[in-house]
Amino acid sequence: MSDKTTDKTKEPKSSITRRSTLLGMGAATGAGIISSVSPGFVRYAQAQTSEPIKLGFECHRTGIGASYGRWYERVANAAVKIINDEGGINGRPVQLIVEDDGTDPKRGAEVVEKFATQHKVDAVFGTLFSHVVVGAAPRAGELKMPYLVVSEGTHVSSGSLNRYCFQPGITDVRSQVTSMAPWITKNLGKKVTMIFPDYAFGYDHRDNLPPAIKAQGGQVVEMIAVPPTETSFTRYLPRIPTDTDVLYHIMVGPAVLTFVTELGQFYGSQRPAIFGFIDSVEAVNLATPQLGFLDGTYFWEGMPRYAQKDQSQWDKLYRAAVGVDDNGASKADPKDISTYAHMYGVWETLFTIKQAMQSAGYAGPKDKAKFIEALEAIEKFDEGRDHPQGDKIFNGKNHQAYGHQNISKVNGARMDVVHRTSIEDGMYEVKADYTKMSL
Amino acid sequence: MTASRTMRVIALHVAVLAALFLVQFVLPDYHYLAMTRVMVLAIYAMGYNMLFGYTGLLSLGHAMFFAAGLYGAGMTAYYTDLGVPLAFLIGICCGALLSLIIGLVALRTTGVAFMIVTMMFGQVAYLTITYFTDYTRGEEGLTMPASARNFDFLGLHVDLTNAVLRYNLALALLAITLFVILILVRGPMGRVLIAIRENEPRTLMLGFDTFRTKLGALVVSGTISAMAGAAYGLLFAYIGASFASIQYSIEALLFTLLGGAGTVLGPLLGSILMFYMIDIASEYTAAYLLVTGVALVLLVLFFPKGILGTIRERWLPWLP
Amino acid sequence: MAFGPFLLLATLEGLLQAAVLTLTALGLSLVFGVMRVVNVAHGEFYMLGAVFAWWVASMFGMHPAVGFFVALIVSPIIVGAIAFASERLILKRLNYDPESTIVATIGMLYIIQQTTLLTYGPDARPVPAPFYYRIQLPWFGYSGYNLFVIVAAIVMLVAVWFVLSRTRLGLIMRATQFDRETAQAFGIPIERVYAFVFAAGAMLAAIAAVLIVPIRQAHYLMGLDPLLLSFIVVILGGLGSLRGTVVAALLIGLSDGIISVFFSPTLAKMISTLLVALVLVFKPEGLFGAKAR
Amino acid sequence: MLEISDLDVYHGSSQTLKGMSLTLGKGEVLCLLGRNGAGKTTTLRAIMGLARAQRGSVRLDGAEISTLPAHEVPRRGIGYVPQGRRLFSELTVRENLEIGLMTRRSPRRVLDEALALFPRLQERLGQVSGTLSGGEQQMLATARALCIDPSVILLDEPTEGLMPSMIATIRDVIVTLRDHGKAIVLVEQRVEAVLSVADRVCFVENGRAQATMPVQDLRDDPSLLSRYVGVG
Amino acid sequence: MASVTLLRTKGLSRQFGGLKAVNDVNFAIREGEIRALIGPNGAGKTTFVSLLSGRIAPSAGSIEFLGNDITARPAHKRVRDGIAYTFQITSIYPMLSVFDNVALSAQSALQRSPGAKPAVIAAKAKEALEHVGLSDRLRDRAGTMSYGHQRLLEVAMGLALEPKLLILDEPTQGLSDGEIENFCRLVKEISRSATVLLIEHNMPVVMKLADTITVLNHGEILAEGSPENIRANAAVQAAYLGTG
Repeated sequence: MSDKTTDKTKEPKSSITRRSTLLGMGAATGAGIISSVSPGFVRYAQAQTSEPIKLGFECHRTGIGASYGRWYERVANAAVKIINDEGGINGRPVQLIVEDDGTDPKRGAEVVEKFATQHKVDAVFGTLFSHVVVGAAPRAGELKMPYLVVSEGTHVSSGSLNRYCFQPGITDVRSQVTSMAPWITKNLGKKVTMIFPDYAFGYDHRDNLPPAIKAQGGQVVEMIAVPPTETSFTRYLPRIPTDTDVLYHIMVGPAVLTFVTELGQFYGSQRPAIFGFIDSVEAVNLATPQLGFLDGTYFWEGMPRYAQKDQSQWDKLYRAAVGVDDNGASKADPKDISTYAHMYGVWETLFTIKQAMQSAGYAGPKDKAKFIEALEAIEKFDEGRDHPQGDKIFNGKNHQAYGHQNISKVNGARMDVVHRTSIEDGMYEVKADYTKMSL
Repeated sequence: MTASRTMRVIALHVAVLAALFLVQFVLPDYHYLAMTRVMVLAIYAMGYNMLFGYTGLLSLGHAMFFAAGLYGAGMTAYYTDLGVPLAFLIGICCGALLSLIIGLVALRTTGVAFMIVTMMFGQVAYLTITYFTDYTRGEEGLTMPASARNFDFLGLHVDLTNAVLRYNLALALLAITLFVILILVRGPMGRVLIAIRENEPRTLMLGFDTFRTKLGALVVSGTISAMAGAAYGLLFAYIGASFASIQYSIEALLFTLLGGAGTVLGPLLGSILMFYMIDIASEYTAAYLLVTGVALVLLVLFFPKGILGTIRERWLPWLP
Repeated sequence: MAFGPFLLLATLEGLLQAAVLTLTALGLSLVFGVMRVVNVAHGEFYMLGAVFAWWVASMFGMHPAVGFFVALIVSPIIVGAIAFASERLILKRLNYDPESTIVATIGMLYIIQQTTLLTYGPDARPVPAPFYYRIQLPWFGYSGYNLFVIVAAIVMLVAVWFVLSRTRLGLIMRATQFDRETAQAFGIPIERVYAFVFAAGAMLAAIAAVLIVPIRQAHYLMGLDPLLLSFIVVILGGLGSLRGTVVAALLIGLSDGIISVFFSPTLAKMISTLLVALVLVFKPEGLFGAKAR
Repeated sequence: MLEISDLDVYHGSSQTLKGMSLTLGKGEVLCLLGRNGAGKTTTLRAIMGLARAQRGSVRLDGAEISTLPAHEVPRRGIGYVPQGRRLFSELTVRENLEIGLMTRRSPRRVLDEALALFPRLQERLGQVSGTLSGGEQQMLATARALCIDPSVILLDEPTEGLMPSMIATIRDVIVTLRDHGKAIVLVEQRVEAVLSVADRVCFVENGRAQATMPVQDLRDDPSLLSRYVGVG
Repeated sequence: MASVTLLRTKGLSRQFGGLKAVNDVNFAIREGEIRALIGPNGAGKTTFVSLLSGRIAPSAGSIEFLGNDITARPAHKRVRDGIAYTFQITSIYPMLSVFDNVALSAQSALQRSPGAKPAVIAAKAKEALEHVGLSDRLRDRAGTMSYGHQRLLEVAMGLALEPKLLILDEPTQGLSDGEIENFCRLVKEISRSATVLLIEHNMPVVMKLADTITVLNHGEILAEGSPENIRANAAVQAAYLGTG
């Protein structure tokens, strides 16, 4: 062993770029040395085996994304259970490793590093909040770690990330907005005021809604940006022009309920038509008394929270698997409302990983390139157990999936889908092409 | 006597640096990366220690200097073609300038007022970053473009995505910082800084311009912290507003307190220990910041001098 | 919206903000005034007040009003007890050294916040208002409960003023504030006074939180904002001055609502924080406080 | 009734009392003389428990009081008029007095008695004490100490910075208190004031009692003054 | 002795609120003398020397040092000019070694000639410590020494500044008789190289050391003269001893 060690001390001096060849040896002997000296480090030093496929789940367990994180984790566990019950991926069981990123971009980047270098996972998935995605994605690219986000953000589809980043489980905001704008202008009105969070996630709406509305002959008359840390919103409401036909709102974080409540108090029954992204009340019980005013307003939903009359068998199956009742609440606690409209993305992402790994014959990290190429080769997803939200088109160039969107109306304390867009409604010209980047 | 002391001090620090150099050949991947990060954070804490440990000024807004370097360097690399080395320099200059301005104002206060004033300035800096979201992308932050990851410098091709290079760059910066601080604190300036910490009115009446000395200490401290920030942004390719938050200022305080305020190596030791404490804690609980809180309270109650401070007091009086 | 109604709305919002802020800042100011301790964990006591309010309210399933009013009593008492214990265990041992106590209270901030995260969880949870009544004005609607909060805060304020200026307890606190040692020489057990004051300061924050939690929600990170705002108010008003605190809270509450409509709220916060820092540097006794003794 | 023996007090690393010993009889006026920094004020503070004794004892009527928490000492009946008066200057005259009354839950008559000694305070009960004149402040500080109905009173430089007429008033008060049977420890710089009221004088030097003698001895031989205080 | 005026004040006054702590003082001190400043408590002695050393700013009047107006000069520059001040209450660096305490002074003195070697500083510091008889305690932590030694250290710090004017504020306070003896010899020795302004309560010390005595009362100069004159002055007796 001492021979090897001297070897290694020489090599990096002459050529630091040769590190990669040293890595295996270095890690192995290094681990040996350390674990023999200090038992505390043993768990870091587990040698790579060919046993399970490890998937790193970057989870918003704490911070402002926590309520999403909790449900995303639940969905991920349910999906992994099914995959493992059915024999895993390529005959290997899937092991889920969860790390909390605190909904913080800095920590997010560190978590990706930890997955890549300590847990040595095969892929990372699950990030929702855009700023965390943007913080973590570059590290994923540099570490050559497949990074599959469930975020709706346009950062993947616009081509601003890198070849290792995918969003196969949920449609991006640009497509969502584009597909719904015609319905909004036709059914609710042409003068739109938007209220959105003043950071990444809101910008996707800010940048994409006005052109989409304009294309339908409508107009965005006022754009009200609210800082993400805001806890009270009444003071923003007077800025809504009185001639507004449609109020378009999108809010995230712990203050969502306050926002909706204050909106209700402000307007009472005399209000413009209101169209919101479900994010504004995601994980919030619609039966909360202050939300009565939402009755008759409309929401975008990725997947309808309340089981619909024409509920598909796949929705039924999926609900049962993640333990959610027909009202979108936890079966164990009817007050615990899920993030139903978004969290299916985690489910579909996991089954996409399975599909791509199987078609790539993935056997270990050395097959990462094949895995990426297999992902890029996917063209569509059929509705089914693996994709309960509906069928989707996948664009291998910008790594983005495009699916159907639901527009639901609040009726009493539930929501009913009144319109389901077609996939074509949400298509736009894709300029990004990650496949040109090297692997 | 003094000469042998000097030799001992130099030997110790060279040994520490040599150890850091050598561990890179045995560190597992994750810890290799983690240590790279920790070394940069240690530079930040060492800068903080100049002010807190040696001069006795407790700042609660030091993240603004780190952020000045981070954004000064990061935004330059992101928006201009000036190149990474120049961006790094600009980052450091931003920190120096900011610390000079803050110092001229904040040093008019002392004690608790200084702590609150620096905290408020730190908060202003944080809000400024989020206010200019169009340029900084606020909380979301910016990711360095490929052009800032690869560059040619003095005829050498530098690839910042290379982990080995990054580790050794961080180590080199750490070494430079270590020796700059060592020279400063063991020299005449260090003696005056400590004198200010121990008894400021007396130091003034010994004929030292304490305001200017404190200002000097703050600028050195801010500049070193800014250098850490600039290095962080360029090495890890991401800049974001959370680096300017109060919590980040407190981390510097925590690293320094743990390792030993007023010791050259204390912040390094504190950074390493704290990083791993939080890292290990985060595997067991989402509330890993609990470690931070408990550490702060225990330190201030039972070990106000920190690890190296206690060692110096009990066993090694020559420790700088 | 026309300027008049808009001003009315901004004023109402400003009063609500000022009401809650006054109570919270008063707690901070009291602790600083009597003990000379800058309590950085003050915002966490506020947060705890809200969390315990949720806890109490969710135990009393019947009418929301029952849960709310029980919470209004129980939550501050629990928070006060926690503050009392932490004063005995931590601050007293530090002998109230100003700098050490700041570091210690930063530690307490994390301990309280993270313990809440572990036990209560990361979600924001609503507490039902004791009553729901919407006042429809010609231009906009306003929550009757918000007005109740303003009134309740004024009642609390009067109560605090009464205790401080008209009771033996208040006399003891003021005597301790002015001259700790002479107070001791007249039989005032200052250690007990300190523990009591620290608990009372935390309780004021908790009461403010219970009042606001039906409007906002209980969340483990909700303490930072009130902490910073309270700092601003206490510094502007003059450290340890009751009257100054009220005036500054009104000023901040009202101006924040109005300014942030004309400018970006972030800019408003930036400017106000900067101004306050400068006040502390150039006029350390505060804008409304008396000259430091 | 008050017995101090062999008291050591440190201030930081320097020792301010080095084996201080004193006795005070019932109804006696003992005056401490000595230059600045000799340890007179520290002696009073040590009696009050405000300065902690590392060694030695303070007994009141035979009971050890140096180990009590500071706030318990006044409750045993020791009234303190600190140097510089140390009024609660933003509180009113009445409130200052009430704090005195609170200490031992003294009956109302104690307040009436104290005010009878200082009729001028009676007129100014509602005034903020910081706005009183120097003499009135001294009266208030004394009255406040009397409000705890003490058996022993410690007076630290009560005439410092006062005009002559006021000094006379204070002296009269001290005489009255003595006549009421209160034991008094008086720290004074003005020898003339001392000579007329004290029973005994004690020269304090370097943290200990250098010499104690009946006041008559000092009257008879003024040169003792220069010998012990080192003036002239 | 040369009668060059080292320091002179004209109409020097300082008010705190309504209190005139120092009122219209015209004062001069010659080079090489030992001057004592006495007066009852609250006479304004410490305020007066604080004005001289620049720790507080005057409300009116001017201060001249070696012919230059230094009224507006900050305290630390006056120290460099040669006005050294030792504190009434011992003010050393208790956590630092005895050597470091004095080395700081020496370093300050050498600021006038920048680029001084550490060795020069060390030599000067040791010399000053030798002067006061503490050279065997270099490595001791200053705070652990007896009070008397701390006062000596304080003087050594003053000496190492190589002052032209050394202001000693109640230097013998808290010293034992033996220590006072020793101290008097030290001051005599110092006066060969520097002018000494001494605030002192201990009259035997004053009488023994001072060339001239200035008596301050209610912020004003009450009398000035030789020890013999002052001893005989009735006004001084009245003010100081309260026997008037």
